[in-house]
Amino acid sequence: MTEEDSGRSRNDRGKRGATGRANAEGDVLLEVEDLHKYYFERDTLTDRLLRREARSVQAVDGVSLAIHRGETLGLVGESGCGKSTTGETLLRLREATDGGVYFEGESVFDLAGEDLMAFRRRAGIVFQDPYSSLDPRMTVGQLVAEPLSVHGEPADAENTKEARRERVDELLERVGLSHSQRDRYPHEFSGGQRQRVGIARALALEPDFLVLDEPVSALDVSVQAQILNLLADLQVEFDLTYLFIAHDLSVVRHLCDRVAVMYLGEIIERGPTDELFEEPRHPYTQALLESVPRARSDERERAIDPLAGDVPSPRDPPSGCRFRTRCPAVIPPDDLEIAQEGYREVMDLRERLESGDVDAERARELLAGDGGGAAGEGTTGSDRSNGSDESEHGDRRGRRRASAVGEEARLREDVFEADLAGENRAVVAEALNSLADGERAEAISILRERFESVCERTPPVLQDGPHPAACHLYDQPTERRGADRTERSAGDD
Amino acid sequence: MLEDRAGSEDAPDGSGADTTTADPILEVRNLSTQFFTAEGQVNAVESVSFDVYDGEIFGIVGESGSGKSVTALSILDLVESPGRVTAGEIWYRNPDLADDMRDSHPEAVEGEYVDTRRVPTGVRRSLRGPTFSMIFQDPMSSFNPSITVGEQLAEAIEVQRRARANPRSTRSRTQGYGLGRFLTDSLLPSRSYVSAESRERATGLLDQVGIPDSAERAAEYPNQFSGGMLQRAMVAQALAGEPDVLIADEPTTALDVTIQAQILDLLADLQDEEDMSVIMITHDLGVIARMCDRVGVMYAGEIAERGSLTDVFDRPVHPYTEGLLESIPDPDDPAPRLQPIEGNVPSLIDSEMGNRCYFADRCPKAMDECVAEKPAEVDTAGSAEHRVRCVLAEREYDPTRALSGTEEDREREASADD
Amino acid sequence: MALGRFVLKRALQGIVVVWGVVTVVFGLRFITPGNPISVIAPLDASPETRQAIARELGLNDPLYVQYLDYLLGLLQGDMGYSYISNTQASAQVFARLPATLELAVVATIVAVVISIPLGVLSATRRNEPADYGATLFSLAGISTPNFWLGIMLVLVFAVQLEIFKTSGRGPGFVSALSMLVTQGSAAGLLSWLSYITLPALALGTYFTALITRLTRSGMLDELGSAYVKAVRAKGLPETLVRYKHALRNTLVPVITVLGLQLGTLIGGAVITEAVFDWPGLGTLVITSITARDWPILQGSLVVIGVGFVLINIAVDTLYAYVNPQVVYE
Amino acid sequence: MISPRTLGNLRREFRSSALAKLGVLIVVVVVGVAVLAPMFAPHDPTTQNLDRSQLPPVGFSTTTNSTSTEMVNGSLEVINETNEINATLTYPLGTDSLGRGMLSRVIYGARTSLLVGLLGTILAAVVGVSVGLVAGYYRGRVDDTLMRSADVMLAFPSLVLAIALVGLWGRAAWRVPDPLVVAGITPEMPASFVLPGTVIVVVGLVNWVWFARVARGEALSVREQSYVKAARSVGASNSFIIRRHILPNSATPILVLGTIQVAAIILLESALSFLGFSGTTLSWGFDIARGRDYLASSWWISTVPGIAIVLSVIGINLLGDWLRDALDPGIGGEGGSGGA
Repeated sequence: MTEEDSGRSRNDRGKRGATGRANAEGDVLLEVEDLHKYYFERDTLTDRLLRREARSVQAVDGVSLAIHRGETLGLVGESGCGKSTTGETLLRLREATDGGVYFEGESVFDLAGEDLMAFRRRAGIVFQDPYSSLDPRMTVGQLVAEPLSVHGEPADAENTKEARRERVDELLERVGLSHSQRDRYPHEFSGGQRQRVGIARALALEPDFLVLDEPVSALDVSVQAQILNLLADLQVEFDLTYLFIAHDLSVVRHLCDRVAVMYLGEIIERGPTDELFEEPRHPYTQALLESVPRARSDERERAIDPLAGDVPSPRDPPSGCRFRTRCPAVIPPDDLEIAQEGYREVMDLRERLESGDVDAERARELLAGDGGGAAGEGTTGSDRSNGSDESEHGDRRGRRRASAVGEEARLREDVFEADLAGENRAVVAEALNSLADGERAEAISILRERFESVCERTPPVLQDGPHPAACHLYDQPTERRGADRTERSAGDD
Repeated sequence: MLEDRAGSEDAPDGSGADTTTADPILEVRNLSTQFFTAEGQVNAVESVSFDVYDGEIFGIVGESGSGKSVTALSILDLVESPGRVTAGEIWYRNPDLADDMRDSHPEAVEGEYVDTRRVPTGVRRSLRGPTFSMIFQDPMSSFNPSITVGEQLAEAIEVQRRARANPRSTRSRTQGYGLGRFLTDSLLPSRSYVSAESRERATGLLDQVGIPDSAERAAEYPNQFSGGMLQRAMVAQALAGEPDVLIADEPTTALDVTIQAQILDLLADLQDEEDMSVIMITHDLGVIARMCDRVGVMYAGEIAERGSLTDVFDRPVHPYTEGLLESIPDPDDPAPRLQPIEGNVPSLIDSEMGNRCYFADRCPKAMDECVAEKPAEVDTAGSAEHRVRCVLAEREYDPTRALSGTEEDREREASADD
Repeated sequence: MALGRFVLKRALQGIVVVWGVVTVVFGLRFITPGNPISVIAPLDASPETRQAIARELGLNDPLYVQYLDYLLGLLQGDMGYSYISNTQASAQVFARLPATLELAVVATIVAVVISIPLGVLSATRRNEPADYGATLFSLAGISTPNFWLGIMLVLVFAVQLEIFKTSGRGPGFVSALSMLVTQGSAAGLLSWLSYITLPALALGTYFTALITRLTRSGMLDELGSAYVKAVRAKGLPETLVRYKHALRNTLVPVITVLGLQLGTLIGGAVITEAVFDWPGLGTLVITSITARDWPILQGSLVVIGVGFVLINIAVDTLYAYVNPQVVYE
Repeated sequence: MISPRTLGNLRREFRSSALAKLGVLIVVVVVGVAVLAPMFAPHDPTTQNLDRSQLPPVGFSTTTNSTSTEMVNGSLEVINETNEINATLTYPLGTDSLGRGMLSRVIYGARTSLLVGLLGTILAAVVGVSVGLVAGYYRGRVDDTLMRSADVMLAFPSLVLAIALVGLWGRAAWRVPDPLVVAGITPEMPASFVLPGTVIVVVGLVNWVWFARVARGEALSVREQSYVKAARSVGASNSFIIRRHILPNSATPILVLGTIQVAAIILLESALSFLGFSGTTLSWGFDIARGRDYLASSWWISTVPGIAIVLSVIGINLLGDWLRDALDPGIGGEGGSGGA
């Protein structure tokens, strides 16, 4: 993978004046605007010679956030959703592909020289892995002193070395270590203690803002609680603003003021913590919350309906709503009579068909032998009773069946778990029949014509307001759909 | 049922006072596993005993270094150098095997039970698959990256098929597979250890664990699978020998929470369908609560507390169990502050362990007697199975007897044990 | 499909490397003191004669013209004419190639056949006498200069025991084989063996030792990996664990290193040829350097470089065929 | 830069491994002998003494057939004389065809081998590590270019390239005064020592690729470590990061490779001097080549220096194995590129 920054538009960046959005709300410390981070694969010389298109991985795709002074904003999502990339990109540890980040109104991506160093001083990061985040060849004292030596601090002291050591000792004591441990190496510490060292290092330059990138994920629960308490104490003591990145919802609820939920590179819901946890709006957030097993003896009585399937690849994210391939509440067309379970299964089948997992051979397996015409008549019959605009629709379909297939195809009984009958079933059978005949494109379009959901046509956007969810179940603006997907921080709270 | 058998030689003949109607399928007694490292002898598992009943899910919960995974590996005899199972018995109920072994190895047989530690190595290994099988934490590293998933599953089926065809001989499972076979197999795909029948069954198993288009997926390599799908495949592989006891070692730790829910569902369903016993090993109390009937809490190589789910979760006696439960943030309840257990997990180096309660250094309720002698495992006021290795089971915490100089001790401990 | 792409990609990379090789070979003459004219011209040649030679060789042309001429010539199989014998350089080089190939191939086969089983044995019998023996052998093998080993072999088997031939190539494998087929006589083959045994041993020992070491450490790594634990947990017998699972993955690094070490094999062949007067490319390279016979030297180097690239592509392809997973890296 | 844990690992592995001890012992002896060559060598290794030529090593005896043609009674007659020659303690390892003591030559040869091995390795390491770290750290086009040129280098067998370069560039050598002789400790020994300059440069140049590959691989993995990101997050510059984090954390495998490379370069040097492409005659390979002509009569002339090579290289390889096992840098045996 190579990082790519040529596609970036820098035109509208620059210092934001009092009229800028960021300052409309006085206490916004850091604002992320429409951040994109793509990775490009297959970009070597030989790939170009072979004329292979560079393939992009859309790690972060249009994320907007505003982080207010003194708050903790949680950024949750499962692995690969782009939450850590967001954290690192907004600190300019990775080159963004597009979008902007504004720290107190100043465009971070345009900083250079002294200004950049000043930003580095004020914004820091704590990493997840307490093993790889500390250089094994440096003592704890050297590690904590590193930011000081990079910035030549403390500059005004008579004896820099001495002053630096005092500062290191002070930091170590503050995070709960002893200054006598200064000359030890990281491997002599336990995971929790290492994480304390990482925190001390992040505090060395007295920052205002810290990205906490899964700081407790690698720790045992008993130690995790120690670190969470420490972070909470430090926030109060040093007046810190946190961006807390996590996959563990329990921890997020415990520490954060507001939460943003990410899925496949996008923020799909955002809101105040309690509200989001008590009334999650996006089906993904709901499923995520539901999936966390509770450590209570009555946990087994709690009904869970786990999300099916896997997160799709960010190389080729689904059209429209990215969650639609797993969504238990995917929206059928207005004119289609179908139960949710059946619709979900049809959509899954379509997905597999379009990705090629279901091929002609597989389609033949799914079709029951030689069905004969009786079944066809049966289904068309029942179709009459529930089809809403069957007159034209059904007839056209009937004609096509007669001409292209000749013989009525029937689905095997166990293709669908849910009850799927009538015209819906017949259309699926027809599509599979086309596929069995080698007409892939035909099969895809037959299904799309009948079952295409708004969720696959149009990407939902986050509405304004304190608790928006990017989902077609909630009022989506009809005008600015897809045009301007940046959030308005003014209406944020 | 669970008397303290430490020091007692009584055989697991099922005559003990039972609270359950059935005999356990597995009785682990005083199991100890040690690692002989350059730093010294590490007591990873120290005298652990527990029973697993037919059709139940027994949970073992503990933090890293508590010895829970080593316990699992010890049961399957998969501990590798520098580690070794140094003591203990693993009684497995199997009348047929008991009959087979009774003459040749009378010391390893007791009624319907066989001590798998005392049977010959070949017999013990032949139990892997049909008796015990295991699901590992990280599916990506637990599959051979250069062999298709279907082939690896089919192998697991094939080895059991051959064993059934010729149960007396361990040789038949191999059928002279060697370097020559490897070369011909690599170059000529048609000649293979695995039969077409086993391949077909492998596809069926993939179907059973909910992998769509299983025939196509069977021909793919592990790196073409997602983590969740691969963990499903591993579950399928573990089912290949239709085991009596499935050991799931952190089966969902490497997975995302929505995928974890799928896998836990799958495991629960399969356990129900196949009527297996499951030993569920995890650090996640939520997973335990979701899955298990009974649970043992491990700390520093010992089972600190055990009992039914309600015993342990609602009436914990051991301060470690209490602390663990209080350290977890609850997604349904924004508690303002967590109550962590102070300090760090102790090292398990033999020379530093001493005859005392291993938790005393971190224990908020440690008293003088805690460091005087190692507390025995005793009954509690809870259900009959609720047992705990703590002095507090028999007396109230008495602040006047609090461990003297605890604060300084802890500080010293904290800087010394790293 | 994927395999074809993979091969195509490797071939394209190979072409880039070959171009680099040719460029370096061409450039070599310009970073070397001395003038080719003095090699060709008699010591007492007149300035006019020297001029004529320079013109004939194109030495007065600008550098890029010489470079393009050389490239174009190579593409047509023209490596120029030997400064010494004034015969076609390509003819000389290709006449020597089969001998070197024969030596290298025999040594490789011997090395692979011995070393992989030995490495596996060593790893699976860890800390047993067999392991110690194999370890000591491989340690000595990678530490012994092959020319010296060759001399020692000559000393023992030719000077003292008088079993094998110590100099020259004899009939060569192809003619020995055709003799066996057409005349039904094994004499040719025996004669071939008497010539090739010692050079092949001298050249192959280092590789035998090297692959033994790699196989041993690779096997130990694989046997300690997580998937092997899982394979054991499902009840697979140990032979399958070893050969079907561990060895297959052990061969990944072994093959990678072998590809990289191919240069050492060719280098070793050069010096082995010198010891046994084997009429191959190696002796040709050495004589052409001493004589400053540029076309021969350049031609030999180009052939060696191209051979290295080709064999590497072949090895990769074979490997991708046996283990298709690498195609999807 | 060497943490206590590293030292602990080295000590532990050393204690538990007999081979490691053997390796260290051999290397210490070889280095000691090489450094103090004038003190250990019983004779000047360059002084010829035809009266004492082809003496066998202690414990062996040999017969020589001296064939001479003499005019006897007006006709040419071939006279065959068979002489038994016995070893003498003055020349414990025998003498060569010119009557020079093999022991002294082997001792001085160790100097050449070690110096070429060390200096060549250092040169190769400096070039290779710089290239590799830059390529691995910056990646992208820089990496592509550098690594493609490394591939080109690999396509030339190092021995062939080395022969070509030494053969074409000439065999320049430096005369370095021997400090022990200058100080008057061993005045009877040669006053200066010949350092084969071209050879050192060439073996360094043909072997840098191995260092580049390893250093690049390390840089690629180290640059992804969080501590590098942490350094970047406080504003550390690229050169700071390469110096403070990438280089120290790549050091272990480079050190192990360096050890193996010393062995490989010693083998390469011996091959070069065997073929006559060297700047000095005090070299093991050179003596082996000389001994070939006397193989039938004086086997030891080739044998003795060969054993010296094998022993020293075994010692260095054992040292490398010890470092690798103790430090576990995760590289296989790909670093060896012994030309011989």
